[in-house]
Amino acid sequence: MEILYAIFIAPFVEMGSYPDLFIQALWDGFVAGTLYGLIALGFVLIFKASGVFNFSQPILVVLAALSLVSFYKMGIPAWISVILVLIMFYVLAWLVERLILRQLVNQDGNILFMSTIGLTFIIIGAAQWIFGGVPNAMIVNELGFPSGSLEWPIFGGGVYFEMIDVSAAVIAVIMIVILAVFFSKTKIGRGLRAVADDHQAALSVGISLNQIWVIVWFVAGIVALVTGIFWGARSDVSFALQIIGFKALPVLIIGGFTSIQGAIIGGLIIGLGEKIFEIYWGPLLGSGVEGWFAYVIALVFLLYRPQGLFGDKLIERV
Amino acid sequence: MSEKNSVIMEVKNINLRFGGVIAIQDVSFNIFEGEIRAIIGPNGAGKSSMLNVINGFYHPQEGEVWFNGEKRPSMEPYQIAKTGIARTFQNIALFKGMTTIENVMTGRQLKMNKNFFWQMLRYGPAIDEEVQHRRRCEEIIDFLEINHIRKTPVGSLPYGLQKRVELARALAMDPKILLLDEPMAGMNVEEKQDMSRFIIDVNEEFGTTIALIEHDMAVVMDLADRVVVLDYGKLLADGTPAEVQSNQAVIDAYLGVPH
Amino acid sequence: MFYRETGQFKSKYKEELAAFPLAEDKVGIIILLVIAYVFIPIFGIPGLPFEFTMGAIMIPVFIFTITTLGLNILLGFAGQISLGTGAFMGVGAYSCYKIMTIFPDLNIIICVILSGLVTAVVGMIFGLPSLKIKGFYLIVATLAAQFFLEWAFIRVAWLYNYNDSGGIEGTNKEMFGLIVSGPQSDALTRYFIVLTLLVLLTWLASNVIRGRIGRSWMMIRDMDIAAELIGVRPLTAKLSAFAFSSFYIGISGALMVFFWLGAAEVESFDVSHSFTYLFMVIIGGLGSITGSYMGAALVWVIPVLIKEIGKTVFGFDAFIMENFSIIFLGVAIVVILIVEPHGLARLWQITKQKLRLWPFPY
Amino acid sequence: MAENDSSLDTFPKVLARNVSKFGNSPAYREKEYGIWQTWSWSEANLEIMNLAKGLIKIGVKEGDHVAVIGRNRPYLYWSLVAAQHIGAVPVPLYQDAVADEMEYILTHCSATFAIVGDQEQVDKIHEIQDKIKGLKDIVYVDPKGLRGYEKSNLHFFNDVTNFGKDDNGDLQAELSKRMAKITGETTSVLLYTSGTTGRSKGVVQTHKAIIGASSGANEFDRWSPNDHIVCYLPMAWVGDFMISVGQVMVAGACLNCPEGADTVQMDVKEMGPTVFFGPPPLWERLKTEVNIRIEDASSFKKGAFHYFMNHAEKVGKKILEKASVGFLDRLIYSLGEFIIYGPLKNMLGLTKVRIAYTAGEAISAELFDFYRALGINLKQLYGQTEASVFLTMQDDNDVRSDTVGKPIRGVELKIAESGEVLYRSVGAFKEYYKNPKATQETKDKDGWVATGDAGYIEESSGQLRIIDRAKDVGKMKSGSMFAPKYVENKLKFFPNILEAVLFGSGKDKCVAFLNIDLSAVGNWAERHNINYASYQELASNEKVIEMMKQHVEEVNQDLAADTTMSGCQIHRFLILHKELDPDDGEITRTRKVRRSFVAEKYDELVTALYKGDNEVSTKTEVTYEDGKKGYLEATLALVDAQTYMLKEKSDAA
Repeated sequence: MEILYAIFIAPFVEMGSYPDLFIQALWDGFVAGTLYGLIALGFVLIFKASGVFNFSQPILVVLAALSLVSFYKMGIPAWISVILVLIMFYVLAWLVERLILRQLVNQDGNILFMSTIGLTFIIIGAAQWIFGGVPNAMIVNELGFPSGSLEWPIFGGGVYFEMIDVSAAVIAVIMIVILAVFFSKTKIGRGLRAVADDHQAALSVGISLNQIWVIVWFVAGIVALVTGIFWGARSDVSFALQIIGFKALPVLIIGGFTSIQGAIIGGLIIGLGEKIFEIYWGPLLGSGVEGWFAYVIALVFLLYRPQGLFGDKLIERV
Repeated sequence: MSEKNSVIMEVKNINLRFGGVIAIQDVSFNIFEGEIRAIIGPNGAGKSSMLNVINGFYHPQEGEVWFNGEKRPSMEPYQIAKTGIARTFQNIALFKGMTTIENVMTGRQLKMNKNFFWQMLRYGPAIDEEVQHRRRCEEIIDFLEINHIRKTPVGSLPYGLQKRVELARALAMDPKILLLDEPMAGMNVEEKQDMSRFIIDVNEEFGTTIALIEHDMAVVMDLADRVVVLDYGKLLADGTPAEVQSNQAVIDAYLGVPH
Repeated sequence: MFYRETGQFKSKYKEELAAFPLAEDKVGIIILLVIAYVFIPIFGIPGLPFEFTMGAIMIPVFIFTITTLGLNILLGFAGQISLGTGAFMGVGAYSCYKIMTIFPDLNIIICVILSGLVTAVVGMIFGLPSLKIKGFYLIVATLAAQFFLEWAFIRVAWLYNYNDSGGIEGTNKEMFGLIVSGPQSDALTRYFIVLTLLVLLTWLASNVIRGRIGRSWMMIRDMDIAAELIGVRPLTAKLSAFAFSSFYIGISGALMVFFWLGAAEVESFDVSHSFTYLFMVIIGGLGSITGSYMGAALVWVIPVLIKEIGKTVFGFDAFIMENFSIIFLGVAIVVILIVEPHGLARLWQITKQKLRLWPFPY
Repeated sequence: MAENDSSLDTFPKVLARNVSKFGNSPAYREKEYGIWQTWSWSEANLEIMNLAKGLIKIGVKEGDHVAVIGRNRPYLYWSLVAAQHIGAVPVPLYQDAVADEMEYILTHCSATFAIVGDQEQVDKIHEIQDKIKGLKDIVYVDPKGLRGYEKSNLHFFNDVTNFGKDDNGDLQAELSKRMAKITGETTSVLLYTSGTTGRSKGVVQTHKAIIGASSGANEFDRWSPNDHIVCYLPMAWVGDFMISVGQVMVAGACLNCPEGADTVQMDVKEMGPTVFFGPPPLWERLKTEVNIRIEDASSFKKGAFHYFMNHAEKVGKKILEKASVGFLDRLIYSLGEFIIYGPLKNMLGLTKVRIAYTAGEAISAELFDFYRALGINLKQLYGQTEASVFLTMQDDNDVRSDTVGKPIRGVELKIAESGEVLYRSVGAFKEYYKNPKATQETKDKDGWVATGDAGYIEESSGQLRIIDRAKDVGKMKSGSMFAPKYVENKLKFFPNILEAVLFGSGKDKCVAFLNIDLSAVGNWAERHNINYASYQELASNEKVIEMMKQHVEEVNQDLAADTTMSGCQIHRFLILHKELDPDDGEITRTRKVRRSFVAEKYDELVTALYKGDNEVSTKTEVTYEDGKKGYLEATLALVDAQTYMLKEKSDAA
């Protein structure tokens, strides 16, 4: 009896009685969601353009954050470091295309996927070797992001908005807009879209497949950098970060592998969902549930809509 | 050859839709025991869909399937396979990772039932079962003259032979009805002759009832006992090859379709 | 070159269906067994300290081979991808731990087998989504399992008997008056037990795979629709694959803790391990038992040797060598995928074929 | 050894002996349904007895001729033996014989029953049924495709044996009665010669003859019950009958039947026979195959292959013949055995071969030595249908390619002043069926049989040496000896030349027709990227003609070396526009050239060659596989070849 109450009544009572906390939860979930969305975005970009499920996206995030901090520590000005990181990512994209993708061209998806797992290991090993494994703090202020937080007094209590989170949200939105424009308006963008459905089309746009791959991997790198900065700001910059990369998978399941807006919406669903669950239902199970709750959401989703939110139903033929 | 007038399978007023698309519209016909029944029609006429309905891969929105004189309840494909319906596929659906003999053996799965325990020891009942069914498969392989490729991985076989292996796999199920989805698609004249010969042999030697889809009119005409003609999901004609050939609607339909 | 197949004719299907129809292969296997049971126990591996050979190479390789066999059954033979291997080993380990605490006098081997069965059940439960979810999407389901179980290993204190370490550890267990497990146990004893289990499980696996059930798995793998139309019931086929696979993985998990590490915490079962096992399967070769052996050996031994050599010969510190071996793994997988996506097993296959046709090229 | 037991003079007795002595050891195997189905001697005996009874039941009388047609299968071998048991005479026919050949033999021996393999043979007989009066019923082994047939005079093999199974005793009684009557003198088989000249003759052989010859041969090469052989040569050919029925039964060995025509090589490899019989063309083919496949091998393998093959040519034969060989050479050879010879023999399926025979035609020394160097004990033997094959054989340590060995037990040889080889032996035939004239011509009252071959016995070795067909050996205008076969063989030793026909008897020069070997020359053409659409096109290619010219001139050179033969040098030749073909009656099914027939058919070509024209156009009738006839037109180049005087040769050498 109590258990039923604890599950079905108590949480909502609590929401009602402390609305400020509830709004706080929503906000936190929202921010987390946007960042999940950003990581998922990285996957989507590459998947759209090369049909590769790039497992190494999370580690790219870590790499971005870690290298950025380390460059800065070497005494390089923050913004120069950012540029250095971008250059590094361009080189990386180029290497990946040369050494891996080009070798595996027209192999089936699983093999390409496996190869990116391999890539992940290579990056982990190399990054730890070069930058060391110790956690660092992200250089938020140095990059000129506002710190501190605004308080919004409401319902007797108050809701806190960390400035960095706000800017994260803002930047995220900006990025998405840019990418959306980039994909629909620019020549390259259209090229990228074309690749997904048909390589010939891509060539007709006048860009070689290889170039396109380099570009998307580079763009994915940029996204990774942004994500890295803000995650780094919320938690420490360390390899633990990659674990949040796994969250992108459920996001993709919900949003679909090829849809940008899907990625964001999926991100929000997961972010909000697990935050709310963690706060209001978590205690029943003993906390730490957000480690797997995202997957449960995705699983439930899959069982009812195996093709994801934005995919369309497939008819099996023989 | 068995007397060809007892109905073994009958479909009544089948309607099949995918979302808005109408694949089959109110089609009814029957299949006699031991006959060779051809389903013909231009591309997209709903021929394959019809087979998929018969072996339960598609569930029609309306209509009944009668088998062995009783109405068939809605079943899963694997259950329908148990009732004795085997088929081959338009674009070959062999198990690429296996050799010819292994593929044919898969046809016997339903008839094997020794439990996990014996399977693990691969001893006693399990191995006896394996041997006994292996023998049957070898007979079929011999019958279809694919002995020389017994141990060859099917992936590396030429198209014509793959089709034959697929037929062997279906035969291994000792089916009551054998559905052949374009058994001669993409074959040269010689291969077609061989295949037709095998189809007739199968029908005669094992008395298997056969329903087949085929484009090549000539082939259908000397193979089939009776022919159903579909066009845009509707039944256009049904009768002996001669009747069908002389049917105006059919002639129009075929002239209407570029070949 | 070594093959003289002329005159090795078969007059019974049983002979033809034997595990090793060729006399040369039989001989080869016997030689390997002799090496494993006689030579290594006596001489170890030349140039390596005996304790190291046993503790750091042979025993873990055998255990991981069992893991790889398990994963290969699921991924290579039934075509169902899984990233939950690490956690499932955990299930094996923790359940073995519980069984031993509940029945202190139960023979440890029995405990191990039982824990395998427990894992099989858990595996089946987490395999259920595979009926609806196909191919790549299945990763999600298995990752869900991975993370949920990891969480459970921490949160459910009952699993580790509420001890403050939060981990599990083996105590001395006797068999026929011989300490076979726990701190006092002798490496050689554990070696023989693990080896024997491995041989046994390999034999069982190869039997199942060649039989009706194995075939139904491969049918699902190669063409699930056709399989169903031929009468394979996806439910039974897929779940049996999950169960059988998890059985192996569970056993390997239990062995890992109680015949090798001696103690373990949740870290020993986290997702990164799942990947390592995935690598073992891929590098070894999907759908090949021989491959499982080669994959496990390569993926485990090379890094160990790299570290060892780096430490002793070049005097690098462990951290560097650690990373170096991680990089090596990554490179290995990429190279294998590029050179031979079907893994070492296929390479071995090709060589064998060449030997059979020697001196002809075809 | 059982062979010496002279009381074993009929096949019923031999079979009974095998059942009692080797009852449980394998007698017959057939690759069917993926495995080697096996029958022990007792099981086989049961099958044979039931079949025999069944045959009685369907009305086979004593003395009836029972035609047996089909590919090598145990059931058909049993049919032969069963027929013998009931006092009938089995008549094996070539399964690929076209209808009218079949018609000739069936009518000539007035066969009353036919036991056939499958639908194909049944159809063939139905096609000619109304022409052959005597034939009553047909028994078929494989029912496939025959379901729809009208069955009144068709019997399914199994049904026939079942008659035997559910016999209530009368059949058994009848069978025993008939078996009792069989003696060594009873006819055991009627074999039709491939008929190098004109229509083929029916050779009547008694039980005693076949068994005598077989046991002689078995004794010579120490056959044992552990020997097993694979039968793949046509059942109608005397050689197969002697080995697969005679020698196998007498020795109590095991007979293995391949799965089908296209799997023979695979099946031989699986079975690994201990005794293997192959006509020269087969040995030629195997060797060519080896060379072709090695060509595509990696350079390392190629290197190893050539190194060790050279070594084998040095010492291989010596080692095989237990001659003394240096230790190092032995060492290298045994290394080669592991790396090359062993695997090679394994790939050819000859690993377990104890003795390999070649016969029927001459074989080139080079080819012969290739196999012996590998350690395969390849030997010559000489014989003919009329002698139940075995006349002379070679001792293991005295094997040569140009001789055919010493007479075996029960054989006397003598050379007629005409140079023709005569013999008297246990295996000698009784008579030509329905052809007393021919019988008298070949066999005189003291039992001396003329082989029709010219030859002499070498003093040095005591081995027989065959020059040519006696009747072909003629004189040229110059009076020097004309031995076409001898020359033709020299030509055919070149892998590129499939067939050759030499003309010149009574003329002042010799001219020749050649057939190129499509596979060998075809390969050569590919390597020199010459493309061709047909045999005819390839045959008329200048490069090919040039190549042939060289071959011919080489032959001329060593002919010039031999005083007696130097007259036979080839002055002019042409490459025929079609392959000589049994279906056109130009060669026999055993690929012996029908010289006179060819001479008539291509008369215009021969005259053209002698006229000295540079080319000639011709139109030839050809028979296609399906029996249809058609015409082939072509313009052939007539080529002059260099010939040599004795002295020229010496400085050429």
